[in-house]
Amino acid sequence: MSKIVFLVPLFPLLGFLINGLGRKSLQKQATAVIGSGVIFCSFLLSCYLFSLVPAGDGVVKLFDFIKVDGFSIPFSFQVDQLSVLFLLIITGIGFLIHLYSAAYMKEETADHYARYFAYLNLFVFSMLLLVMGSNYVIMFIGWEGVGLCSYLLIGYWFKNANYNYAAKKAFIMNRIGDLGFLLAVFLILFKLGTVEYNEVFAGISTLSTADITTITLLLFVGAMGKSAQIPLYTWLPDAMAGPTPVSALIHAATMVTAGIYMIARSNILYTMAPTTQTVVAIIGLATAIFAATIALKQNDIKKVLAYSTVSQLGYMFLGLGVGAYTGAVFHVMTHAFFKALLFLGAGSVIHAMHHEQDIRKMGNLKKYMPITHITFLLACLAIAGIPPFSGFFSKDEILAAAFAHSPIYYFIGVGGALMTAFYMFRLYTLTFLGNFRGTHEREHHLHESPAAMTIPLIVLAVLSVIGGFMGIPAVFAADSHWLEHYLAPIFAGSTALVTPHHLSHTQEYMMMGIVTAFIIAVILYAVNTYKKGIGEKEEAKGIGKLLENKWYVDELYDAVIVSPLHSFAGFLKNVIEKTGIDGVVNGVGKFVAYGSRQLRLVQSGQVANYLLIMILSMVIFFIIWFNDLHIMRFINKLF
Amino acid sequence: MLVLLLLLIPLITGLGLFAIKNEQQTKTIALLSATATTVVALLLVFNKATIIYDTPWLQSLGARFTLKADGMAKILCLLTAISYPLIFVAVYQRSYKNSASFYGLMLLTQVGLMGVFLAADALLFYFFWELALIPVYFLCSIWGGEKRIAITFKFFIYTFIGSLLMLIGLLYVYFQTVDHSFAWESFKAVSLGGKEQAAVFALMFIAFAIKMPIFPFHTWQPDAYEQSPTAVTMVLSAVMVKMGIYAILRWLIPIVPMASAQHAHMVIVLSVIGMIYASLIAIKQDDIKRLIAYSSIAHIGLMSAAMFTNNAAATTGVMIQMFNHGINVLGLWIIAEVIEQQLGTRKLSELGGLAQKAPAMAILLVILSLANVALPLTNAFVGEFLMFNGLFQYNIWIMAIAGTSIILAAVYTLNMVQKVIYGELGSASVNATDISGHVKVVLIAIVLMILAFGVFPQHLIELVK
Amino acid sequence: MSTIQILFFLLSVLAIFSAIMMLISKNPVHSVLWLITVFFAISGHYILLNAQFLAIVNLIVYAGAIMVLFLFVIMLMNLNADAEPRKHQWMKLAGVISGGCFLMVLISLVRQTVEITGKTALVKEGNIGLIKNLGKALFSDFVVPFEISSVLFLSAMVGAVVIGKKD
Amino acid sequence: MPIQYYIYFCLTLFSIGIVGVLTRRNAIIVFMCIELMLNAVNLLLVAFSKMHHGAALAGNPATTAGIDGQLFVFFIMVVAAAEVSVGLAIIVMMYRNTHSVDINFLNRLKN
Amino acid sequence: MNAIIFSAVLGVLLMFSGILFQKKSAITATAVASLTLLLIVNVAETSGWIAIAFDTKNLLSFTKFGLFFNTILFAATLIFVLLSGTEIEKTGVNTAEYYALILFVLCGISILTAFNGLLMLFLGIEIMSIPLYILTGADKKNLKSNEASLKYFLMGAFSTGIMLMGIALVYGATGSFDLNAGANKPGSAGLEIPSFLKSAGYILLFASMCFKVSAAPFHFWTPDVYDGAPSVFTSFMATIVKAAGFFAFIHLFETNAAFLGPSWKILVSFVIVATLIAGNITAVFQQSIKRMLAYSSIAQAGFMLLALFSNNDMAREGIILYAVAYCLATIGFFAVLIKVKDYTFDGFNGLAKKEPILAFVATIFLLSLAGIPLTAGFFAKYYMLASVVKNGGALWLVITAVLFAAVSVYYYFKVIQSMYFKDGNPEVASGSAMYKNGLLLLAAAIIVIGVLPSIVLNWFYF
Repeated sequence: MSKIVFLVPLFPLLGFLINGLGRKSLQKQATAVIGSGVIFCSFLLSCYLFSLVPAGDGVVKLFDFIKVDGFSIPFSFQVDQLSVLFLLIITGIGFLIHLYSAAYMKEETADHYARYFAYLNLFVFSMLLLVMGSNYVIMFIGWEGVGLCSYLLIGYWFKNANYNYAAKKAFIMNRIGDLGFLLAVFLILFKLGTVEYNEVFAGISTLSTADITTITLLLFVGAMGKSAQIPLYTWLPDAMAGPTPVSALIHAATMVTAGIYMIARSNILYTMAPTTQTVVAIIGLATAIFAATIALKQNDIKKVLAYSTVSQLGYMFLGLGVGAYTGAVFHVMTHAFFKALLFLGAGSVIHAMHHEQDIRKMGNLKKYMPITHITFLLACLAIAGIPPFSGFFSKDEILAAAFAHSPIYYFIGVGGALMTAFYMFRLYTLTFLGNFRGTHEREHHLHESPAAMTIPLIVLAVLSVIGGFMGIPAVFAADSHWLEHYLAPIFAGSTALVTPHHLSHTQEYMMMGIVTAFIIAVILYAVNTYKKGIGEKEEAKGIGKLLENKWYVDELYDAVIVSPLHSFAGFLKNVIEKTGIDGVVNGVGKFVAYGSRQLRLVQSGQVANYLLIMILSMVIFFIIWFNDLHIMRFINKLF
Repeated sequence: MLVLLLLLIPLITGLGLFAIKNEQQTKTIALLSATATTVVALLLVFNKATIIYDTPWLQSLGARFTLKADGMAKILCLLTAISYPLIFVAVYQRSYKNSASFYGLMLLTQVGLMGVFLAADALLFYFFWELALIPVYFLCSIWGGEKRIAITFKFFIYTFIGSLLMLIGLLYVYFQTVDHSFAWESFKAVSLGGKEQAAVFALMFIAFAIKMPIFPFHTWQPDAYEQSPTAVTMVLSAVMVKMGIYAILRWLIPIVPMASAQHAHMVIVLSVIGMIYASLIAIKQDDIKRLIAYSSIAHIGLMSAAMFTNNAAATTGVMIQMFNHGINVLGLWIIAEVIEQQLGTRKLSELGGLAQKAPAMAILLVILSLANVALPLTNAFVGEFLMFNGLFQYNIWIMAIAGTSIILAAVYTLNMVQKVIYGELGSASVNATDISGHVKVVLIAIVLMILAFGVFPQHLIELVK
Repeated sequence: MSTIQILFFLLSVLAIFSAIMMLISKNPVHSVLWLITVFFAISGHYILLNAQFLAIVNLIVYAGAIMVLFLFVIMLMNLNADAEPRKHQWMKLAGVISGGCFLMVLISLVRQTVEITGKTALVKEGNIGLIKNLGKALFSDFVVPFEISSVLFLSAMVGAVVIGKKD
Repeated sequence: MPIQYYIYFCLTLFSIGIVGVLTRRNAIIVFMCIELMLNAVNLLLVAFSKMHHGAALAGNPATTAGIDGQLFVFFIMVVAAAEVSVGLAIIVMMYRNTHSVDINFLNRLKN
Repeated sequence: MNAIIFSAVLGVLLMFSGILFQKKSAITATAVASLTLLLIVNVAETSGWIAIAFDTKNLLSFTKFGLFFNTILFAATLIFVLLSGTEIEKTGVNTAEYYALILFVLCGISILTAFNGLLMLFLGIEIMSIPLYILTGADKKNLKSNEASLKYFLMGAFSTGIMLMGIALVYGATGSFDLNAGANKPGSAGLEIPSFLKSAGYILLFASMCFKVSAAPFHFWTPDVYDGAPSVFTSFMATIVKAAGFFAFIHLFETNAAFLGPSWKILVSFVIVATLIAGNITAVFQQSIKRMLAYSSIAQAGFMLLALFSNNDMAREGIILYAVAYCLATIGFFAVLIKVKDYTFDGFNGLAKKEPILAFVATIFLLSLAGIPLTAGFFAKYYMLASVVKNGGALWLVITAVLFAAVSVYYYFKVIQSMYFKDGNPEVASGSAMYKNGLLLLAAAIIVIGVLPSIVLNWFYF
């Protein structure tokens, strides 16, 4: 196993290099084949690793990355259940999205096409480093690397200044989180002298609770940035500026779940820091609700999905916060399926609509795009949590755990789920049902997407439907939760620490039933309301306007942080630097020049004046000589 | 003998160049000399042992001509050696009037720089310290920008004051040595009292602080970088500012350890203020050269803070970061030079959209910028990681504040990237073409180094150990 | 009060009075004459101190040669009429005050000097001022400076010629 | 005579010379004042010479102690004479060119 | 003794050479020959080959230090004549007399490097000064030269008066003119109490010596005189004469500084700081390079005074080195300056283009004056600073000196800026090849000394 582990990230890296360096000479076809092929290779390898894992030895060291007095950080990979699971998600979904992109990006010129695939490959590489790294530093490398690729891909259409702005915003907000991550790494390094997972988790008992809490909180700050949690979530909706497959891969399926992976990986730390867990749960829950409310009033197809992603990520954090690590990972997986599907579906729609993303101008697309329609619907059902679609199982697991923790979590979570169902079906209805509300010319061009795009849709749809069966709750069949068993070694430390308290089966059935009923009601209501479409000019009022403008959070950040920072920087540049420090420096020079002009007047040319000064200075000499002791005392005092 | 070659090759060619009239010949000879020096430096680096060259010089003064190439000296010599051919190739197409003098002075500067890094004798060190400065004064004043004379003058006098104060400090220590010798070992063996250490520290630190520069002694730097011919700016910012850092590591902390520890807090706080301060100002810069200058101040601030944490790993970080920062900033200056040469402006507001016109440059700029923000797997990451780690162990809050600079670095660097290469074409970039072949070669070499030392930093770490 | 004392004070008062007169007389010729008076008074002092040689030399060299030279020059320039415009009053005042300060400081210094209290200058007696003794010393112990002063004279002579002659 | 008297007297003369140098404008008068200063010094030297001689005489009747003081006066006179010749030559040269000996007009060179 | 005798005799000889030779260049050649001879006999005495022995009755004592100093100053004079001989010829009609006067000055200098008592000090200074009054006024038609001469003379004579008063007071206190005479009498508490009279005398002597070396606040004559005097003689005065003055100053106070008590250090540091301020700060604003050099010579004096302050072995070595460095650089720079018609900074604009060699050597000289390493000036300043640091304490004085050294860089480099960085068409008389080669050699010498100062000092120690 150790021999081939490094091949997994190597393939995407090769793809990146070939596509990146050869972008001038490669044909589009070749680019696509290479780009997707390398990911497929990685996928196959991942599958192979998957089969090896239960027997494998875990950590594979490649070389010493940093080795200095005091600590050493190897460049090594850790292959265990958790990472292999993520490997599969990343390479699997990654491959599908690459395939999809091959068709979606057809309109680009060859070199930009190659650039796109290069970036995408680089992203997969970084993501693989993130999940495969055996210590926090390697994870951090991937962590920053995916941020970079996200930046590059959001700003892929670099001519558009807004896209660049969005890309920059994403990178900078991520960096804020990264700082937290870095601080946590330093604290771990400081306290334990190592950043290797195994050693850190083994040495955890030597740490005080305060330390663990600090470490976990700081790590969570990193997760906030990467996984778009309050307050660092605003970049993710803006990140929709990138090509849609990118949104599917990076901003739905993989990168944004890095925070969940990280916490799941460090589960033992979090379990030992209940305070942090509470914080994680509350922030997750708040994000889930908050983003869901915004999604209710969005009219951009991708923005809705983006807020939905933020909201779903919030659920995952809720799961982590209440100790349902498996549930969270489970939700990561199912969410990867259906959210990727939704994005790809949206991409298909956008492709057909010639880059029109406003859902108010769509409608009745099911007539023109049957495959997209069906798959999209399945995904909507999955995310809404209708049994037996995958989303039901994962969300239910989280909510159940939340209920066990505190019913308030549960009820708020359910409220979010209802909102999810509402805005998803609002989106679905406005897009696929009703009448077409765009121009005729556009209607004329509507078409189903090519096979390269629909095949991934279909595959993902299948996964979205059946993916949930990986984790059938105990209430349906005892010991049928395959995922829990599979991941048990990873979370063993945590499960040992907490006493699980299960709900009674009746209670669980009841909850499931009631919630499902509510969701179905909400769906019907949404479909009914929006069948007619909504007017473009319709002026929202009150809370609606607030939601439409995303609670004015961007404006708030701008007013509270960005603008003051800029004016402060301007103040530093123009006042402190120029007139302050440089003024002092130049002032010394000016003072000398001034002194020179004044002092040369003493040189009056008059002999009598000269002699007068000489005589007076001699008198002064005598006076000094008389009082030398006093003067010495004075000088000694001075120095 | 090998170390002596590092000085002799540039010295002889540098002096010889003044006699040559033909511009093409000048360039070729300069480039050959720089390459030869690089080869020697590489030989030196691959030689694991500490190499010493020692010959009597001023015996009555207790000064000897002692050169010592240990790890830290080697890495900086390597930086000096490598940066020269890169610079020469990068400005190969540019025609400087009186090019023989230009290249001659450049090579003489190299002698000074090498000498500073190699000298193991305080007086010799001081000599080279000044020797590195004088040619730069002429280079900037003759070939610089519009306001060159006044600006360079300010720079010169500022650093000159510093170096004279340093001389006093060195003298002071010299008279306390047991054997009245300027040798580094004798200096190190001196044990001064608390008050004396404080005095020596103050005297020498100011010199180094001005050179590096540390806030608030930095105001000469953006002006000087802006006004100097870019080839000189590259030397200044890639290599010369390292003199200050190197000097602190070699000549300040070991000699007055007590005072260094006592004042560490002040220095670190100053440095951190400087980091944030320079980063914030960089955000507001519209001139690409000034932006890089302020960014450099911020990076140097981190190094100076890390040096004083009294943490072995952080010191290692500083050493390799000196090298890496030199390489990175060199690349950025080359890009700035290309832009200014080609488009006649350095204003970010007039640029834009160069990714369409000059894709190769755009890619290289992005990579260099990433190195500038110390993204992992670029060379700068390792150094910054080690330095931040040291700072963290020194004081978590200071580190947290200093850490915001990595956010701010992202802000101004990406600002620059965005305004230069992305967006619609700017008023000045309409006529842009992509970078020419040899500049590309240079930049690719730099990028390869960035990546190589980013992925395998351990080689550098081994070197400085 | 002995004769010598009386003589001392007489001469001193004369010298100081003449000096002040030299200072304040407007006519340069008068100044020269007053200065000659001072020199005479000083020569008187020399005689009191039994420094006969110096007394004579002072008269010959100073009062005779040098002051005559001055007089010549003044007359040559026709400065006998008061050609001197008034100096700024404050400058005069400053001059007097600073001169006074200088005097005060030095006198206060001398007053505090312990080692000369009670010391007297030998008056009338002592024959070192006699030409015989001086000559002996001059040509034995002080022959080097004596010879060297010839260089001084030579250079002064050359200088005066170089400066004075018309090109 | 008590030596203090001589000292005071000479210092007074010296200071009068100084005051003259400071207050007069005529270069020749200024020069004369300098001569006055020199004379004051001369007298002081002779007085000191006699003082030291007197002190030494008590122990050794044949002593020539103090003779150096008088010889010094002799050399001062030599120098003064030389100075006068040069100085007057310079003043005359000046007068030839400017028809003035007023030192207040000596201000072409200043600042 | 060799030097004194030969300089006097050769001076007389040169005086007559004016009658013998019609061509001025022949006179210059004679002067060069005389100076060479002088140099040789002095070296001969130093090394003990031929020395005219003469019982000076302890009035003069010829130390190695003093003789070596003589050698330096004679050599500097030789270089000065070689470089600027043609300019001396141009100054007036009395070329032979000028050379004679220069040799008489050297005679005075030889006395000053050997004096053992106040009498010889006085004579030496007068022999040195009186010819200078003449040389200053050598340009008889030039009103500035006249004015400078008269000012110099009046103030010089005045300072002589002050010095004599000082000597008289010292004599009164000690009964002797010997430098080391009159040890202090122990007071009642067994401590030595300073003699007030002697102290007053030495303070006056100090003031008058300050005047001679143009230390503030007795420096006022310097700018005016240096500015007004013919440039070639300014060069001579500012270098060789001043160095000799310093030697005398240091020699005078070598043993007599102690009894002035703590006030001595205060006085000297007061004078040093005042000199540094007056010289450096005032120089900054000058428009004329010649006048700037006058102020800069004051500033350099401030640095040399550090030797007086520290008064140790290092200071003595340093003053030698300083004399060498300062003389060479200043003589060299004046040799260039004389060739340029316009003495203002603007008059130097573009010199590097027109006369690259002149500009280059001038740069070296200026760098040396500014004390930049690799030039002799650096080690000169280095020794001064080191001598003070060696004594311990007084770091503040060193720091002050250093800060003012930085100020000095400002005005020296302004000249370099004019020559190299500004465009213009300066009127400059092109010198002969010998002249240029001489300058190049001089510049080379400065750099060699800058790298290996031991060359100079080893001669001193043999």
